[in-house]
Amino acid sequence: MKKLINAPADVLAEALLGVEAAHPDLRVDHQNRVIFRGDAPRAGKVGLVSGGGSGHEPLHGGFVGPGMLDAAACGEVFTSPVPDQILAATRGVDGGAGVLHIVKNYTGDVMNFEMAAELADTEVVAVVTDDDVAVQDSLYTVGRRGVGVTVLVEKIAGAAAESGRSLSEVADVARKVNAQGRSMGLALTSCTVPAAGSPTFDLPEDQIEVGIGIHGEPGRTRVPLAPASEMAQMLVDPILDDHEFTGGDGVLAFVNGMGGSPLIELYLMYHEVNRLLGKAGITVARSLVGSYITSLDMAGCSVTLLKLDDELLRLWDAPVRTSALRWGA
Amino acid sequence: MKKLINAPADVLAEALLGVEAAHPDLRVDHQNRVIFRGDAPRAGKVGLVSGGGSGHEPLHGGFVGPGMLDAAACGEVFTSPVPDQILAATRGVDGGAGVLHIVKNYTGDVMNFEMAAELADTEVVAVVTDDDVAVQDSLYTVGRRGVGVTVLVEKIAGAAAESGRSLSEVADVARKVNAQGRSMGLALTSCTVPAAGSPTFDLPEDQIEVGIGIHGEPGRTRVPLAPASEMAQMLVDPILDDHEFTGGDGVLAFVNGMGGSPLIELYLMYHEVNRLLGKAGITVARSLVGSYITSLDMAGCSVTLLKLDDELLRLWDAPVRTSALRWGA
Amino acid sequence: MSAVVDAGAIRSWLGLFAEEVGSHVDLLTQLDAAIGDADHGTNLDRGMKAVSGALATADAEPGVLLKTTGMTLVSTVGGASGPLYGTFFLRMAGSASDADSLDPDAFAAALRAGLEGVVARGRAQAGDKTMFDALAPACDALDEALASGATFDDALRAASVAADAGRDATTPMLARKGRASYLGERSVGHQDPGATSAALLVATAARALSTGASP
Amino acid sequence: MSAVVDAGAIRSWLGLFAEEVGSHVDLLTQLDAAIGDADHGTNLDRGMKAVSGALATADAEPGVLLKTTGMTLVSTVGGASGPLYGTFFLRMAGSASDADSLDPDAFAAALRAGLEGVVARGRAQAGDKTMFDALAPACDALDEALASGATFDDALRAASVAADAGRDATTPMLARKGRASYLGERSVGHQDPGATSAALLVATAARALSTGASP
Ligand SMILES: Nc1ncnc2c1ncn2[C@@H]1O[C@H](COP(=O)(O)OP(=O)(O)O)[C@@H](O)[C@H]1O
Ligand SMILES: Nc1ncnc2c1ncn2[C@@H]1O[C@H](COP(=O)(O)OP(=O)(O)O)[C@@H](O)[C@H]1O
Ligand SMILES: [Mg+2]
Ligand SMILES: [Mg+2]
Ligand SMILES: [Mg+2]
Ligand SMILES: [Mg+2]
Repeated sequence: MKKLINAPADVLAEALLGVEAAHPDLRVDHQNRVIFRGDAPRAGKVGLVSGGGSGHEPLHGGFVGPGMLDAAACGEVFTSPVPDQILAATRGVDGGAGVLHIVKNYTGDVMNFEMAAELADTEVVAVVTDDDVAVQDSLYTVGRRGVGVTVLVEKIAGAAAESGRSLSEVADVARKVNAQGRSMGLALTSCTVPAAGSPTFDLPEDQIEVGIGIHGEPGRTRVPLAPASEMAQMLVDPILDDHEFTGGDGVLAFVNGMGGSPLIELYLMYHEVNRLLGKAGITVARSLVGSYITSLDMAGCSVTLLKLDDELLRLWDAPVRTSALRWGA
Repeated sequence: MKKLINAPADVLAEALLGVEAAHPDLRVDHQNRVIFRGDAPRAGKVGLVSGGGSGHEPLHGGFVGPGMLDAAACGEVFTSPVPDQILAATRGVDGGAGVLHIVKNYTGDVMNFEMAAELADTEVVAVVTDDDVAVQDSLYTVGRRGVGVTVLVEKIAGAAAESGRSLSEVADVARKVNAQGRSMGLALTSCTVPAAGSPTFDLPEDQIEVGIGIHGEPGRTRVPLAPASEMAQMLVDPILDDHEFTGGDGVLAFVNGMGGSPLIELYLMYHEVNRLLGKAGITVARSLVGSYITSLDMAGCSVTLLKLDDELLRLWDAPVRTSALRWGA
Repeated sequence: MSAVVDAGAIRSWLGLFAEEVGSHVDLLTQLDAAIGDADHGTNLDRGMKAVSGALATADAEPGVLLKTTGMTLVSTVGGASGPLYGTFFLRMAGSASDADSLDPDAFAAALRAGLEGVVARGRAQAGDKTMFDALAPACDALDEALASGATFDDALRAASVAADAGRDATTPMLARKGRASYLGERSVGHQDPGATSAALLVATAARALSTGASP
Repeated sequence: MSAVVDAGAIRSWLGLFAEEVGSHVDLLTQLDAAIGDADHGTNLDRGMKAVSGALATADAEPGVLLKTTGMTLVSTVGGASGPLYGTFFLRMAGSASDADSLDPDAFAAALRAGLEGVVARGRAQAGDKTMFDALAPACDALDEALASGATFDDALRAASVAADAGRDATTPMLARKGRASYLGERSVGHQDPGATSAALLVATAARALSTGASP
């Protein structure tokens, strides 16, 4: 394992020291491993808390700031935070208007956020993201994973909260984004969890994993490596099969890198995705290209589509000022 | 070789289609492979052109926009652009106030930019960046490579040009940034040039290359893999040995990822670097952490320090609106 | 010697479990790498090390030790197994209440309460390929053995055998809960990491709580 | 048959060079991977393929063909070798002027002019571990052989032998120009990619331009 780290057990704590040093406008609670907006809590504003295992950076800590999250609870690598952390985050952002929990749909995340919400002394509403079409959704399963759409929920709900909407209104917007968004990812390589020390799975030079999540878990199927045009199709087709994206105010198309794929490849993939959407009669109104929700050093990418309407467009365009997403401010 | 690409020869052309599709405020000249600000040329404003081989994204195309570059000429992967491209970029940004070429110090880049300047029908001044302390500078060599400081030169000279300064003033600021900046990098892995198909060098699991550039070239020395704290020292020490960074208005500390290293590791490295600077009595006034000047999928990082003064601070903080660096706009 | 589970017994059980988790970190993590996210061993080890630390200072009856264990796991493990094992011990603590010691039936009832806590939290059913599939057969075997008049030692051994069998039975299962469920058919053929740690929990109970009396 | 280099000879030289570069892409790129950035083969191959295309339509005297070659290389290769090889051919073109054909001395003079262009552009000196170290000995050998009355064929062969020797001599050199210079001591022990392609250029000249007359 080759990483820019000291002891594997210290990765998170030391990275948080770096976050604190690099971003004077953030406040880091090292005890609880929570990244706060420097001015949290904001009186009268709905507080936005997200969190999850680490290793997905910039998610979530890179999205803390005006117009997006008020706090991010950082679990160990790929391990959801414990209730204490989430509770500390919740208390720290409580400005009297209630707190929204944005939770990715994983058993661990859901349970730990639930326990924290039970312990919180403020009104908490949780919105669970579950946009990954690689996972079959049924009564008997835990449902879909929350992946790329989480970034969009955090941005859009963040804008809604910043504009003074109530907790139930912000939660409604967050749920709408999740309902209108779908994602699908693939991996060219596995990733190496620092504490594990070797790649989570082995992938031969000529194979890729399709339908992966963001925890280095193997995907749904293993197929031969293919040209980008075909890989784009493997991602776009199941999304379009699952949800209607034509009409309305177009879509936001988000090509996300898994951490180890260079930007030039992501732009190339964006071109392929954009081409496929054009063919399918879908209008791309907004785009996002980059590594925003990652799996450590995994090479690969995911595609997220979000169907836009006037409200979502306005909230997406609203100013945001975080270390990883910033405009208009 | 596992990449999100089609034919290796088409990587750049297809990525540029993606850049164009993703960024409506940019204009892409596909014939010449130049990325322009959508509103170039700006009458009366000094035009800023940079460029170089591709594979360093977001450098340079990700830095085109208000407050930074007016155009970026994109060569093949790791191959400097040809004079035709640089000339097209120069003509396209010529608003009557002359054009600044920001050139990284590589034989190929310098020669191609020189040839383009000879052919240009406008006043061109070239500033060559050469901040890499890994390379010995002497009368008999080609001098140091231009690496991380290039990002800072583009931002700061971009702000100077945006504020209406003259060509010679903008060039002076660019030279000052280069003179006050130093960099050093290391690689945990090599990178794979698409057309070559296999890693440029082999690096055993327990070795790193210290003193690398940004073209996947081997470094000055190969040493055993070490903890982040020691790797930070390998980068910071030679920089501090080379230049005085104490006093004044502090420094800008820039920890840059080489493309394949996850953000969590870069923040961890930033913590280590920040700690070493503190020990050395150096005040960090500004910071930048992320993958901004990369070597395709190489894992590793570089450190750049820039000694600040009041003017550089103001220009660094000035609004910038590019796909990769954005604030205040 | 009469079969009671007192504070000392609980301590040695949890100490032994912490040890076993510590010496199986890699196994648990490798199993999780195959169908999950390669952290179950590290997660549980971090938690049980914290439990050992917390119990070192706690001088109290079984219920308090179990509650401390549950709260410490909830606060240090994270992921799915943190709330699940945490709730398991918190419910055991509730069942044990403030008794100075538990007789075999009381211990079996506490274990059953823990299992019900796991179900309440995670809603797993038999055959979902989770820790439930090791814990539930263990509870059943313990109850049955005690009901049929077996000694506590024998009953614990039966529980441990059942937990191991339940753990082994997870291999051919298709996961329907937890992270492994995302793999669908590809989860078949791999032993569940949580069932593996749960079998260790029952095995260490059998070792730590047995009275040592010959059958 | 008298030894003159006409348009047809220039065409077959450049055609042969394009072919040889094409069949040595991997070698050139691998050499560049060792002490550079793994693109010299791809760069030059892209350029010479473009030259072949450009010359297919250009119907003209040697000077024009050489100028087209130089401009095409400048416009398609990039990197260090683009301007260098480009300048080489542009200067050759200048020396050839509008002659219909070049006699051996005129050809040698054109080659020398090309070499001087490389130096003007890149300021390399002997021993810097660059293409200069193959081209300069070739020019010297050609001049000497012609001066001592050798046939053009023999003189070209001598030039090629000298270029090969010059190329081989780059291996122990410590690079002082180009990308390899960044490696310092570590550049020692590797053959220079540019000297390797330059030796191909001279070798193909020997093959394409020789009159075929027995010595
Ligand atoms: N809903 C559930 N009910 C019972 N056990 C579960 C449930 N979900 C997951 N598990 C257990 O948790 C184990 C994984 O724990 P761990 O790896 O620590 O957490 P995570 O899956 O969050 O990484 C699984 O092997 C399984 O036995
Ligand atoms: N200043 C120079 N003068 C002569 N030849 C040079 C000079 N710099 C580099 N070269 C030649 O160029 C070759 C590298 O070419 P290439 O790989 O195509 O360009 P780059 O180094 O820009 O990637 C070197 O092997 C060397 O022979
Ligand atoms: Mg986990
Ligand atoms: Mg090159
Ligand atoms: Mg796990
Ligand atoms: Mg090269």
